Amino acid sequence: MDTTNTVADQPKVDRSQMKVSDEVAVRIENMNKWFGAFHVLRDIDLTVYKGERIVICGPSGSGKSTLIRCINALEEHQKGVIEVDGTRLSSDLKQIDKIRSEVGMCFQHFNLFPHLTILENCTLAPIWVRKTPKKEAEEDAMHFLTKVKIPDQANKYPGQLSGGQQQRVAIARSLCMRPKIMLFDEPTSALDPEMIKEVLDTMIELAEEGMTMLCVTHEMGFARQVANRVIFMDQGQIVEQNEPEEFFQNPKSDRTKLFLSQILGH
Amino acid sequence: MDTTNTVADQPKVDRSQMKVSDEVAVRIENMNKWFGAFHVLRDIDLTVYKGERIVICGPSGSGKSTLIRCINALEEHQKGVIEVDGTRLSSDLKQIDKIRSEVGMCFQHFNLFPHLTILENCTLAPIWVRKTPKKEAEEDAMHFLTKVKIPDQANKYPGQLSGGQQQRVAIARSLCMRPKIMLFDEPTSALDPEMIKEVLDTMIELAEEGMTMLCVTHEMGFARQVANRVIFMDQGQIVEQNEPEEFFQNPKSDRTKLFLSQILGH
Amino acid sequence: MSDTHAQSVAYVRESFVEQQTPPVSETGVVKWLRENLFSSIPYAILTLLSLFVLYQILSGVLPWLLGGNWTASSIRECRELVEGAGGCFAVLTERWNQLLFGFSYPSTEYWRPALAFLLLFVCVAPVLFPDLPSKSLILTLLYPFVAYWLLWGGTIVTPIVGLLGVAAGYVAYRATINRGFALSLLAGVVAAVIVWYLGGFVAEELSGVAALMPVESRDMGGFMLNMILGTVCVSLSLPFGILLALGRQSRLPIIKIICITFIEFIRGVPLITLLFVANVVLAYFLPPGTTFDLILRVIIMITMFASAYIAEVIRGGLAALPRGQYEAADSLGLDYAQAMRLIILPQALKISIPGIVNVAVGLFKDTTLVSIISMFDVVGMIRGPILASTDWNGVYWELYGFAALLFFVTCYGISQYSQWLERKLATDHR
Amino acid sequence: MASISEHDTQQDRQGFRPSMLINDTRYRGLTFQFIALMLIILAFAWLGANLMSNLAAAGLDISFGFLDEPAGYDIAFSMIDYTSQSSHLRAAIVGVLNTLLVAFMGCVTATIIGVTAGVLRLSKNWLIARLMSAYVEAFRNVPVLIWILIIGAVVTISGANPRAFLGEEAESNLFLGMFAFTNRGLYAPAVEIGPGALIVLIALIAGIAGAIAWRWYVKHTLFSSGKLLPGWPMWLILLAPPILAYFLFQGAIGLSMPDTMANRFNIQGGTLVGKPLIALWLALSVYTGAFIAENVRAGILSVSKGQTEAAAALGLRPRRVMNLVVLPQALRVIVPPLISQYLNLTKNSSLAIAVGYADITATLGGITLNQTGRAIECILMLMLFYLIISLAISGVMNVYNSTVALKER
Amino acid sequence: ATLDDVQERGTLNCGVTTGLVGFAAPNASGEWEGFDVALCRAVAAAVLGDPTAVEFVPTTGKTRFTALASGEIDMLARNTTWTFSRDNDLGFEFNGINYYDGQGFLVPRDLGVTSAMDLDGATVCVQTGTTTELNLADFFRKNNISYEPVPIETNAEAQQQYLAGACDAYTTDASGLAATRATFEAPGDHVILPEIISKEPLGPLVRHGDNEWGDIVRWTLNALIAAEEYGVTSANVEDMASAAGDSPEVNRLLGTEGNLGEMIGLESDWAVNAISAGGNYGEIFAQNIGEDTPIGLARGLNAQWTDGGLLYAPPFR
Ligand SMILES: Nc1ncnc2c1ncn2[C@@H]1O[C@H](COP(=O)(O)OP(=O)(O)OP(=O)(O)O)[C@@H](O)[C@H]1O
Ligand SMILES: Nc1ncnc2c1ncn2[C@@H]1O[C@H](COP(=O)(O)OP(=O)(O)OP(=O)(O)O)[C@@H](O)[C@H]1O
Ligand SMILES: [Mg+2]
Ligand SMILES: [Mg+2]
Repeated sequence: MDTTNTVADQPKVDRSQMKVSDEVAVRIENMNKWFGAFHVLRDIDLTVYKGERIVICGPSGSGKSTLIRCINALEEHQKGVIEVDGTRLSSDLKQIDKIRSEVGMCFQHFNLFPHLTILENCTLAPIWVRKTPKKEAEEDAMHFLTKVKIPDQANKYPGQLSGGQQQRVAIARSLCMRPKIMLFDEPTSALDPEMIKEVLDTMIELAEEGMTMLCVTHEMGFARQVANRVIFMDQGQIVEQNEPEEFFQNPKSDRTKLFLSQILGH
Repeated sequence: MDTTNTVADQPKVDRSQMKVSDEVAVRIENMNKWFGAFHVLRDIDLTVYKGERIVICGPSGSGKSTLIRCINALEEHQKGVIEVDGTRLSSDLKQIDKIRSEVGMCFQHFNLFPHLTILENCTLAPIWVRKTPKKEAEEDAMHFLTKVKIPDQANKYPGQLSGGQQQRVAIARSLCMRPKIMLFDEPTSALDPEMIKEVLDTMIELAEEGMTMLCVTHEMGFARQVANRVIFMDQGQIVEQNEPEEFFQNPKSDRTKLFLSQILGH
Repeated sequence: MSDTHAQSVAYVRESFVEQQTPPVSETGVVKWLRENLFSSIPYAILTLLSLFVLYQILSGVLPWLLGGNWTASSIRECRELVEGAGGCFAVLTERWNQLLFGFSYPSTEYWRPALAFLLLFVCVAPVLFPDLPSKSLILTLLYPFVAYWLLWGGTIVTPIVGLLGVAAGYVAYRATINRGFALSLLAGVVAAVIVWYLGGFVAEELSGVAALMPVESRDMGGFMLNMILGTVCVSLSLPFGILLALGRQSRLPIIKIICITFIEFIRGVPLITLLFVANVVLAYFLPPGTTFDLILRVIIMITMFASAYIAEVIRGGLAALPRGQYEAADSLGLDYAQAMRLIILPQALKISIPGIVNVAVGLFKDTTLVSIISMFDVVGMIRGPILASTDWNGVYWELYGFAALLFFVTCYGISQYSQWLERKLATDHR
Repeated sequence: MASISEHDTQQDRQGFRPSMLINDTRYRGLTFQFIALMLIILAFAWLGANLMSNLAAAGLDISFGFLDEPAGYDIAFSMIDYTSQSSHLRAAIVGVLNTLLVAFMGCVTATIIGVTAGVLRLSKNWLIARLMSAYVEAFRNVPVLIWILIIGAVVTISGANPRAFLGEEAESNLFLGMFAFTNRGLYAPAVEIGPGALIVLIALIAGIAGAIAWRWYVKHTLFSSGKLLPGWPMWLILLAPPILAYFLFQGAIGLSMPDTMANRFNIQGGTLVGKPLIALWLALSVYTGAFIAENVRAGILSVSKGQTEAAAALGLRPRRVMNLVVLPQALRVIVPPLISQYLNLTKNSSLAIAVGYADITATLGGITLNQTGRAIECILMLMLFYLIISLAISGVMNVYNSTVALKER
Repeated sequence: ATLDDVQERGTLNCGVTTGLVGFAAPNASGEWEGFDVALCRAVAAAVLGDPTAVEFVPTTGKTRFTALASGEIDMLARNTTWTFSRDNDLGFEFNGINYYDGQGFLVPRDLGVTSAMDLDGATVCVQTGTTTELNLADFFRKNNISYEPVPIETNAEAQQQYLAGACDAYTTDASGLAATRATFEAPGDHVILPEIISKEPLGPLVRHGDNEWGDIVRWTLNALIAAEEYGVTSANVEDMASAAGDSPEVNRLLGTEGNLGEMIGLESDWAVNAISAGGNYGEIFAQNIGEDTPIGLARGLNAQWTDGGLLYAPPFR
């Protein structure tokens, strides 16, 4: 479904503010992954620079989720190199821990912890992983909750919030760990149309602040407005990548064209 | 989200093909229904002519589902008259049977029988209710499955199909009973955006063939394109009804305006 | 547009219909009877049939119940008094204490188990009713120590030392938690053991302080024994059950195999064979000279038994958690122990409470099996000393009826609670 | 989280450091497993060593030689030849068979009782539903041992003394001249096979086959020509051949009636279904039936209302909805817990001795253990037996589960 | 050694039955009493000087041997028949016989049965886990008559079955039959058949391999028997022990002469304590199961050899 309208109604985002540096944030080289005998990711090469906002799209089952889950070591890759902020992903637990504390992740289904309040959700990892004193962690959490515009919900439980609010809490929760990179896996696709906007707004704001972002999404309006690169994946491979304008107006590959017609067309 | 675009991109549906006859298909007169002490449907008057495509909308809890379930005798009404194709609904089992075999119904959650294959789902009622020989019933079923574009899935089980496919099977299953009237209760609201279209297409096709349809839906694109009447319900009453163009452009009642602004506005 | 019916279109409601009361068609008793008892001929026949059965049962039981004798001192005297019609409930009054406390619990001390029993309700409430303030969980934590002191007697220093040990362990654990879970767990255990060890001497020194008359384990009996076995074994089996469940879910094949073997083995054999083991063969497997109490051995076996079942319940709870919870925990950088402790187990346990309660009820009922290995729980008391005595030899119904009633009241209460909880969890799963 | 990988090619070029035993996901698991294995081995070694030293101290050994020795005791009810001179092993086998018998009979009746009660509990008849709830709650909330004892006592007092049937001027007569329900069990005629028995048997089988064929034919005609034939001829086809055959070949199957004259204590001849068996069977059936009733109820309730509505909207009548839509789905939910109830019933049958039934726990784990003092051996064998049974039953359950599992994407 | 363990512990762990009136059963106030119990108390008195320093451990037929073998109990005084295999194969040591019993049958009087030979075809209730079952099988096999056994776990349930008519006869040791019949509403309606179908020498037993301890139990029992023979009773034992009397045998027994106590590692007044705990054998018998009790057993075989019975204590010298 086309959401260009949605974002078009907004004041234009100031792209010039979003700077991309020369430092590498994520480097993926010749990465391959199998599920059993099924080859999900094939020879992925991708370099993400600090401050980049990358949108990944592609048909269902093309391996988008798997790719970003590999970056976070939620899935193990079997071949090739993944380097996050200079740390090479290996089976060493310390390194995995290091990478995870630098990479924030938001899921399609929010995955908030339903037995903890919003505030506890946000302070949990800082307290237990970063060993931040509770007080500090709570102040921090309130800061980010204010940023995603729900400071007043801090003492509620996730189940008492709407989907959009939950997703924003999930973003705030990740931010509390002060990640250098944020990964989003279809953050809006489980949301009712009314709520998509509030989440996208939050993400746009984040982008404006210069956060490095990798985002799997089909919100093409968001891609046009925020992304500095759009990556199209199919059958486990990166088929095409380009700046959004180019990508949408002049898709090179046939598969991309087909996909864009499906997703924008109906 | 606004779905006008969605349908606008399509080749226009040929409305002239869809004829409405003068014969009455459903007549509801002064119908009232209570759940315990709760007055769900209040003084409903509605006449549906053969070939009409009626879309019912309204806020949640306004009694839309209850209304169309009453037509199918899935709920009992306590006051007033419901007549389907000349048969008056009473507690007589024979009449209920007669009405049910003339009225097809599609539910929000498809309600396919998970222990039967697609084909068996479609042939079950023809064999056991209509006493159609199995062979014939299967040919028939394949005909309708082809019509909803999934003949190749006939021997799979519902659990193996996507939501959109399942809803199309549900439509085919109803069609196998050769109903004169089809009722739809939010047929697309449990579906992912990509799948909504395939179901709507099927319904449009059905409308083009002259099927009398009552459809509870919030797909306003579908309403504009296909319906010849839109009914707005609130608090158990029919508040407004009109042709779609008029209904959307000049809603009369305040409640309708409010509702439309909510549903189209964001 | 040509395809619409002008007359039916463009309708706007001006006046709104208010809520009306439903038609007063057929309400009252007659309607109820017709709908619920005589809705069809087969149902009518069934109704009459069950009325007849009900009458038969009541006409047999009521005179027996109402015409019973509560005061006689022996079966002969009772039989003379009731003249064949009523029951000899006198056995209950006369052996009341034995049925509840066994025959060797000192009779002057009956108030102790009674008090412990009452306290049980107070102290379990914070666990059972999620709405109570979580501070009240402290009561629950204190309860084992208080109950131990009340039931077994001896100086109060012993349970206090036990409590101090736990507290010390906890403090040590909290203090070192930043060094990793395994290490801090070890620190906690070491601290607790040190306190217990030192406290042992203190307790010996102060054995007279606030001392209650000490009672041996083997003097526990009657319904009290069922209660003790039930509560002790269920509480002990919870931590083991959790470990087993986690082990069974583990990706490490050897640990998984060990846990599966244990669980399936225990679940595959009847409890009675495990009790035989406790009673008959366990002694062979312990170092020569260790003679520990039968009750302790039985507690070990029943705990093993219950842990296997509880592990299965908790495994269900773990499986019911969406994978996303594990992943979210991982992606926040929590390690395995943290993820389990902070995220997974709190939720899984909450889901599992109804299942755990069911296991607990089943286990509590199964504690009657100890009567077969010559322990005098309430059934053992009946089958042994009471029925064997010259006075009450031959009073079956009254005694078994009483035992059945005791269990029914307890278990029905618990299972109603668990259903209530299930409904509550179903509605407010936040 | 990552685990040991097979495809790994380049992740680990640097050498092995001991800290990797804990920090590296590839070795960490191995380390833990090794520790666990060691602990288990140590524990078993410790237990084994204790056992050895204890046995040595008591001058005992572990040997199964006693199984060959004559058991020396009689067993009232045995399905194979058994005398007090048979070996302990044979006594154990008698016990095994008795356990299996009562478990099998119990499962059958418990299912019947449970399904009936479970369905009735959902019925619209208020009284019936309440009665069934009362039954279920009463049995579920009282220990099975107490029920076995109570029902054993009920059976004992509700039957007449067989002496009442004995002699020339007996106080009571056999029911139909064949049956007597006494406090020692049910006396019934025994079947004696005569010359034409085979034919009757064949007729019986033919009847059953015919009935099945009729059902198939009904379905077939419906499917092929859309005509629905009535169901009652099935019973005719089922019953007519064996009854006809029985009367045509007089004496093919004889009944040996219980004899009330032979003896001053008991009715002789015929078959006796002993009181212990009846009591245990009854107790286990009603007890387990209560649990099954709950499973059945839950199973039926688990089929969503949407399914019934969809079926009704297609015009199916309530009975068809039940048979074609609800039951097939409910069964998937009902059967797994049903099978574990069967398992429970089998395990609960180990309380047989409470009513004097000679099951495996009573023979091998009871009398044999007592007489020989071979506690370790006996209890080991006993556990092994139950373990095999339960593994077999859960094997069946797994097969069932995988065959009926709904196909998912 | 067991003796040291017992002395250190301060109590004697004595295995008894779970409840057989007259032999060992807790009374209404929860104290154990009975014929076997008295023996335990005597041993406790002899060893510890205190007849109440006994922990009674109820055992079933199944558990009694393990309890003893594993050291849970120090001695078993639970009408256990002394047999060859128990003595040798199971590794126990029987320390004498405190009751000469034999298995009998109890039948309702109105059945008109006068001899066990008449029981052809009868249903017989039998308590499982004892030698009774074996004897029963042997008896019917030997006489080539048939019967239906009904195995029953506890005496109380056997009694219930028997009274309800579920079996025609109840068989157990004759002493047990008498004890059981005594609790009936109408004991006169039941007869114990004259046949005694087995020898049932019942006695206390201990583990193999600790002969000192075995000797203590053995000689405590002998002391009780000898005391009756010599006329030492609980009433006069204090007197007689205060100074040496004219009977050297009694003097040695009561420790006023010689050092028998020392020889088995006890105080010299061990026998005095044992006897004053519950009296001599005759007193214990009379008090618990004798003819004046509800059990009403005659001395029969259990009379002193001087009275034509089998009790014959070896000399104390
Ligand atoms: N744990 C798993 N085990 C086996 N196969 C898996 C697993 N997870 C995903 N797959 C398969 O890997 C492929 C890629 O999955 P992935 O979830 O990355 O796709 P996607 O591009 O995110 O699709 P979607 O848009 O539907 O989320 C799919 O074919 C999927 O079936
Ligand atoms: N079986 C029932 N018993 C009692 N109340 C019911 C029942 N079914 C529906 N209701 C109530 O009747 C009202 C109308 O319900 P209905 O399902 O017809 O609304 P709806 O317009 O279809 O809403 P939605 O858009 O949410 O489907 C609601 O308030 C609902 O709570
Ligand atoms: Mg995905
Ligand atoms: Mg609805």
